[in-house]
Parts: sequence; C-alpha cells; structure tokens
Amino acid sequence: MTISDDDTPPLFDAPQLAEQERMVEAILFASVDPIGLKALADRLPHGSDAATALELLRRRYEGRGVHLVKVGEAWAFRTAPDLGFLMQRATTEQRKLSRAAIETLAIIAYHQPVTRAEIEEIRGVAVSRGTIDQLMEMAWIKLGRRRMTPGRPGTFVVTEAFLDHFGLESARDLPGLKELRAAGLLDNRPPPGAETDEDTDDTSAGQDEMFSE
Amino acid sequence: MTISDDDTPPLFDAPQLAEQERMVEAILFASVDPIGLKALADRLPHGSDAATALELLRRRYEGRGVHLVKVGEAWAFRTAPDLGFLMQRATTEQRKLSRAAIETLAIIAYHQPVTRAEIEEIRGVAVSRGTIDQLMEMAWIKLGRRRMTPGRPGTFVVTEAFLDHFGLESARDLPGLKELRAAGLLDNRPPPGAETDEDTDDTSAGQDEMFSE
Amino acid sequence: MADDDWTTDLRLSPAERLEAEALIVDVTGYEGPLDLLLALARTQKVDLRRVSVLQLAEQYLIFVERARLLRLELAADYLVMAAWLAYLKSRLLLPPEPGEDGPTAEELADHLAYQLERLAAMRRAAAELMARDQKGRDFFVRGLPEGVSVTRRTVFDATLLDLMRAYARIRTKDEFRPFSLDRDSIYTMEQALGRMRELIGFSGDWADLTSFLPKGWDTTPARRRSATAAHFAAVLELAKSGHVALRQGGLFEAIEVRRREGTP
Repeated sequence: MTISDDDTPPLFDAPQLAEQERMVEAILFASVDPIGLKALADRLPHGSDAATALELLRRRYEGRGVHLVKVGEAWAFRTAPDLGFLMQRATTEQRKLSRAAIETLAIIAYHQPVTRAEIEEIRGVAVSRGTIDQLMEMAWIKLGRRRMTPGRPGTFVVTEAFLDHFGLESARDLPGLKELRAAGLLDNRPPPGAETDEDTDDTSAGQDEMFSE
Repeated sequence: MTISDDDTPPLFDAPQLAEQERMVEAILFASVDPIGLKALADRLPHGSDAATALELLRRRYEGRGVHLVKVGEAWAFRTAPDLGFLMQRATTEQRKLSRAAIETLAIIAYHQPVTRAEIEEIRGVAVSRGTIDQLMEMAWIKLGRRRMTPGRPGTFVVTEAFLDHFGLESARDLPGLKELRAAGLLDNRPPPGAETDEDTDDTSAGQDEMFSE
Repeated sequence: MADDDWTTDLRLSPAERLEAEALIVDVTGYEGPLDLLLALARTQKVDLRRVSVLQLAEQYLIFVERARLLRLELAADYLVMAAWLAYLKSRLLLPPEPGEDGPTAEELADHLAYQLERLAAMRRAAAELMARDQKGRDFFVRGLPEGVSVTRRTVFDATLLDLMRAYARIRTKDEFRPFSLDRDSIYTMEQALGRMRELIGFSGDWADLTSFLPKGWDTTPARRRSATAAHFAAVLELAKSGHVALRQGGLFEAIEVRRREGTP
C-alpha cells in the first residue's frame, strides 16, 4: 500500500502512514524545540505526508496525559493542561509563629471576644494588620460579634481549627494563671492586673472566669 | 448534620486507573531522567497504583515511536531505537572512549563488583587512573562496597546511567552474560598455586546473585 | 635476521614463524603481554580452549628474541612473562620431578589458556556492548523536558506551650494592664497638672484641693484615690515652680491651694 498519487511511482516507497506517524512521534519527542511542518517533512523519508501523520498523531494523543499542541507555527508535546499540578511540587516548610503572632493569638484565646484595640492595650504595642491576617489565613482566629459599644468595633475569637490544633475542647481549657504559675511560666508575684475586678463588663466576663480560683 | 456513618466513602478516592495512567504518562514524558517507582508514587494522588498504571502505559506504547523502558528500578520514555536514523545526533560529540576504557567498562559490567586488581588480572595490564576517572566522570561506574579481604579493596560497579545509556533494564540483561557464565568465564579463578582468599566465594557473589532466579 | 641466532627449540612451521615475526611490527600496539599472547594464540587458528600453550610459549619467546635483535625496548612485564613462559616450557617438556609440590605444568598451562579465553571473551562482550543501541545515538530522551516547578509553602506552627509562654510573658510585663477599663480608674499626674494649670487662674482665694477633682472621679474609692493623688502631686509641682501656695491646718486636715500673687 503505497501513497503515491503521481503516475510515476517513486524510486523508494514512502513508509506506510502508521510508520510515518511513529516517526513524527519520535522526532517531536526528542526535539529540543517545537518543529514546524516544513522541518518535519524534511526529516521524514521522501514521499511522506507530514501533515497527515501529524494530524493522526495529534488525534492519538487527544485525552492523553500529554498533548500534541501547536506552538506558533510549530508542534510540540506538552503536558495536558489539567495535569499541570503534577509538574508542581509543593515543599512545605514548618516555621514557628512570630512572637507578635503567638502573643496576639494568646490574647485572643484568653480574652475572646476581644477587639483589636484591646489586644493592643494588653500587648502594649500596635498589632500589625499582617499579624491578624496571618492568623486569619491559618484559620486559627475569626471575627466574632461586634461589640455593643460606640463605633461597634469588631471582635476576634479563636476557631475550631485552633482548638483542634492545640488539642483543646474549648478555649476554657486553656490553663489559667494559677496553672501557668504552678508550671513556672509566671512569676510568683501576682500580676498587677489580677486584682482589678470591679470593671467586669461583658467584654471580659467570659475569660475572667478562667482566672477565678 | 454530621458525617458520622462508617459506610461513608472516603473523602478523596484515588483517581481511576485510566487517569492514573495519564498522570504517569505526563510525569514520565516531562522528565529526561528515569523516574523510580517510589518517586512516581509520591507524585501521584494518594491511593494510586503506580506499578499497574506503568504496566498499562508500557503496553500502550508498545510498537509506538516512543517506548516506555525500564532502567534499573526506574522508568523513562525513549524513542524507538529503530528510528534512530531520523534523529539529529546529539550536538555534543560524545567523547571517544579508548579501547582500554571500553574493555575496563565491560569487565566492570560483567564482573561487578570487581576490584581494580581483578580488572588488571583479567586485562593483564595495569589500569590507568585516567581510565577509571573517565568512566567515573561519565557516571557509568561508581564505587561499590569494599571487599572483605585484607586491605579491604574498593570495588567498582556500573550505574543506572550506564544501564540507561545502553538501554539495559538491568545488568542481568548484558549481552551474552548467561553464556559467559556457563562457560565459567566470569568465575574468579585464581592462578594455580596462588593463595586462595578465604572469601573467594564472596568475591564473585555479585554476578552470582544476578543469576539466582 | 639469522634464524640460527636463537637457541629456542622451535617447532613452528615457517608460516607460523613469519606470522610471529609480522607481529613484531605492532609491538607498541599491544596492551601488555597477555594481549600479545592473545594475538599470538590467534595465529594458531584454533579455538582458544585448544590452543597449544607449549607452542604459544615458543611463539612468545621468538617474539621477544626478535625484538631484542631489533633493539626494541620491551617493557619489563614482557620480559617477566618471557621468563615465566621459558620456565613453563621447560616444565611442560620435562617429566615432573618426583616429590615436587605446587601446581603441575598442565595446571599452569590450563590457567594461561583460561586467561586468554577470558580476555577474548571480555573483548567480545565489550564489542557487543558498544554495538548496542546507545542513548543519544540510537535512541533519544525527551528533548523538551518540562521541569517540575517547586512551590514553597510555609506552614506556621505553634504548640500549646508556646501559647502559654506567650501569654505568661504578657501577664508578667510590668506595665501590664489586662483590661482597657483598668485605665479608666487612673488619673495621671500629667492630666491633673494640665487641669490645675487651667483651673488655678480662676481661684484667687484658698480652696480645698478636693474641690478641684473632676466630675465623676469621686464615684468609687479607687477613682477618688487616683484623682486625689494625681491632683496632690500636680499642686506640689506647681508650688515648686512658684505658681501656687499650699497650706494644711494639721495632720489629715484638708489641703488648701491658692494662686500666688503676681504670677500669670
């Protein structure tokens, strides 16, 4: 079965179309650049039909893990777009939370619901937007209900994910000051704020209980 | 509304085998170097069966212009050897190996693990440092484990790159290996009267192991 | 090239002799004595297993002799081999001496034949290896590899202990004030000073210090204490700078304050 529409048969028969397809496959696979139709035809045995072989090959790779794609005027194999994720390797790096972030998180956990202004008041320094964003992204904190005070400031509370990560049933399971002190994490001297209790509004009511003995 | 029942299907099913095959195809197509089964499995979604997907893929490419070949414990796509004539030769001209280097390489491949002294015994001449260096640089040979004989001489073995270069699945597939072994030509036969090392058996264990089937 | 020059016992045909001599030309082309022996053995045109080692020894010795006559420098190992082969030849020709131990001449000859066969086999194997399809010559790798892009993801971690430590750190800060309302009970001296500076201008006569306290600061003892202390400190400061005069009737009596004459 030769492919020759000329009246004069060629000196050498061109290979069968299936064989031409194999050749195109091998050439495109090994090529360091996409190959145009003309260049492809030049490399195939005389009398081959590069365009048809290419079209057969393109159809063969339809739906496969690699596709035959046209790049400008040239052709190349490329990873199927839906499998692009396989060509990415995610490396995960464990890093400790920054001091600002862990302190902010601790304040939210112990005092929730707590406003940003209150966090700043407690830490004594401004809380950067980035710190809050980071904790939000980690899904360890979320917005709580707004405070019923002038300006209706938003509050922050810890999330289920936070409790999961730290192995807590609820934020109330956080060790209280007494326990922190017993664990040697606090000075023996009672903290200056510990005796102020006349000012309990609903802001701190929840967490104050934690520290009552 | 909680997900609680035991018969709940797993959250993420492994993709279907046909899809896994596509993924293996994409990963191997994208790589120049062979990829090991383990590395492949690591890149596939959890629960995938890389070995089965590989086998499906290997069969799919049988007779194509590109083949899936096994190199040691790894896999790679390579153009079919019968189409080599179509390919443009690698631009970097391969360094011509000396006769000494080729013979040394063959001796290492067929006798591995083999010491320098044994190579010299077989060739009847000293092995020059340059020859070993060249083969090492080409990454075709590497140091094997030390021989447990006095002086603990180092041994040489061939590498996966060697197998890859010569299209061998394993050192077991070296041409004529069985015949050479049957003819006793791969034995480590000491000269008569020479003091026999107590571990002569261990010496030749390397290629012996290859034939335990 | 006088044939009668050498003393070796020659059992070679003239043709074999010629071939041995022809090999001389290539003396530098051999890779050692074993290589030369293999070339000589091939001239016997028999399977290497059936090669006559005696004949081979003679071929080799002729070769070495010819080289000597031609004043060709042979490497030492060629001469070592020649000596060994001369020894082997004599052993092969003479009956074994009684009581002789060690390997027999036949064993030595067999091993030499084995070495030659093994070298030949390795050469064949090397040729077969090089004749295989080779990467970059007969088969090719992917020309356009698609690299794996590595995306780094950072996962921040913290333990419960980190959390507790952080909280403990905050709680033990000296300036720590846990609740914002806490601040509301404190009237600072700066506040009091500012306030007194304004108020004192309107007070020409002695007035009780407590009457200067701001509204709302007498509601709780804490607030009253804080405001009183702040204002007391403030008037002390003002007295020191000569803006006010202070007087107190006795211990625990009311403290009175008055603007000093002549001050702005």
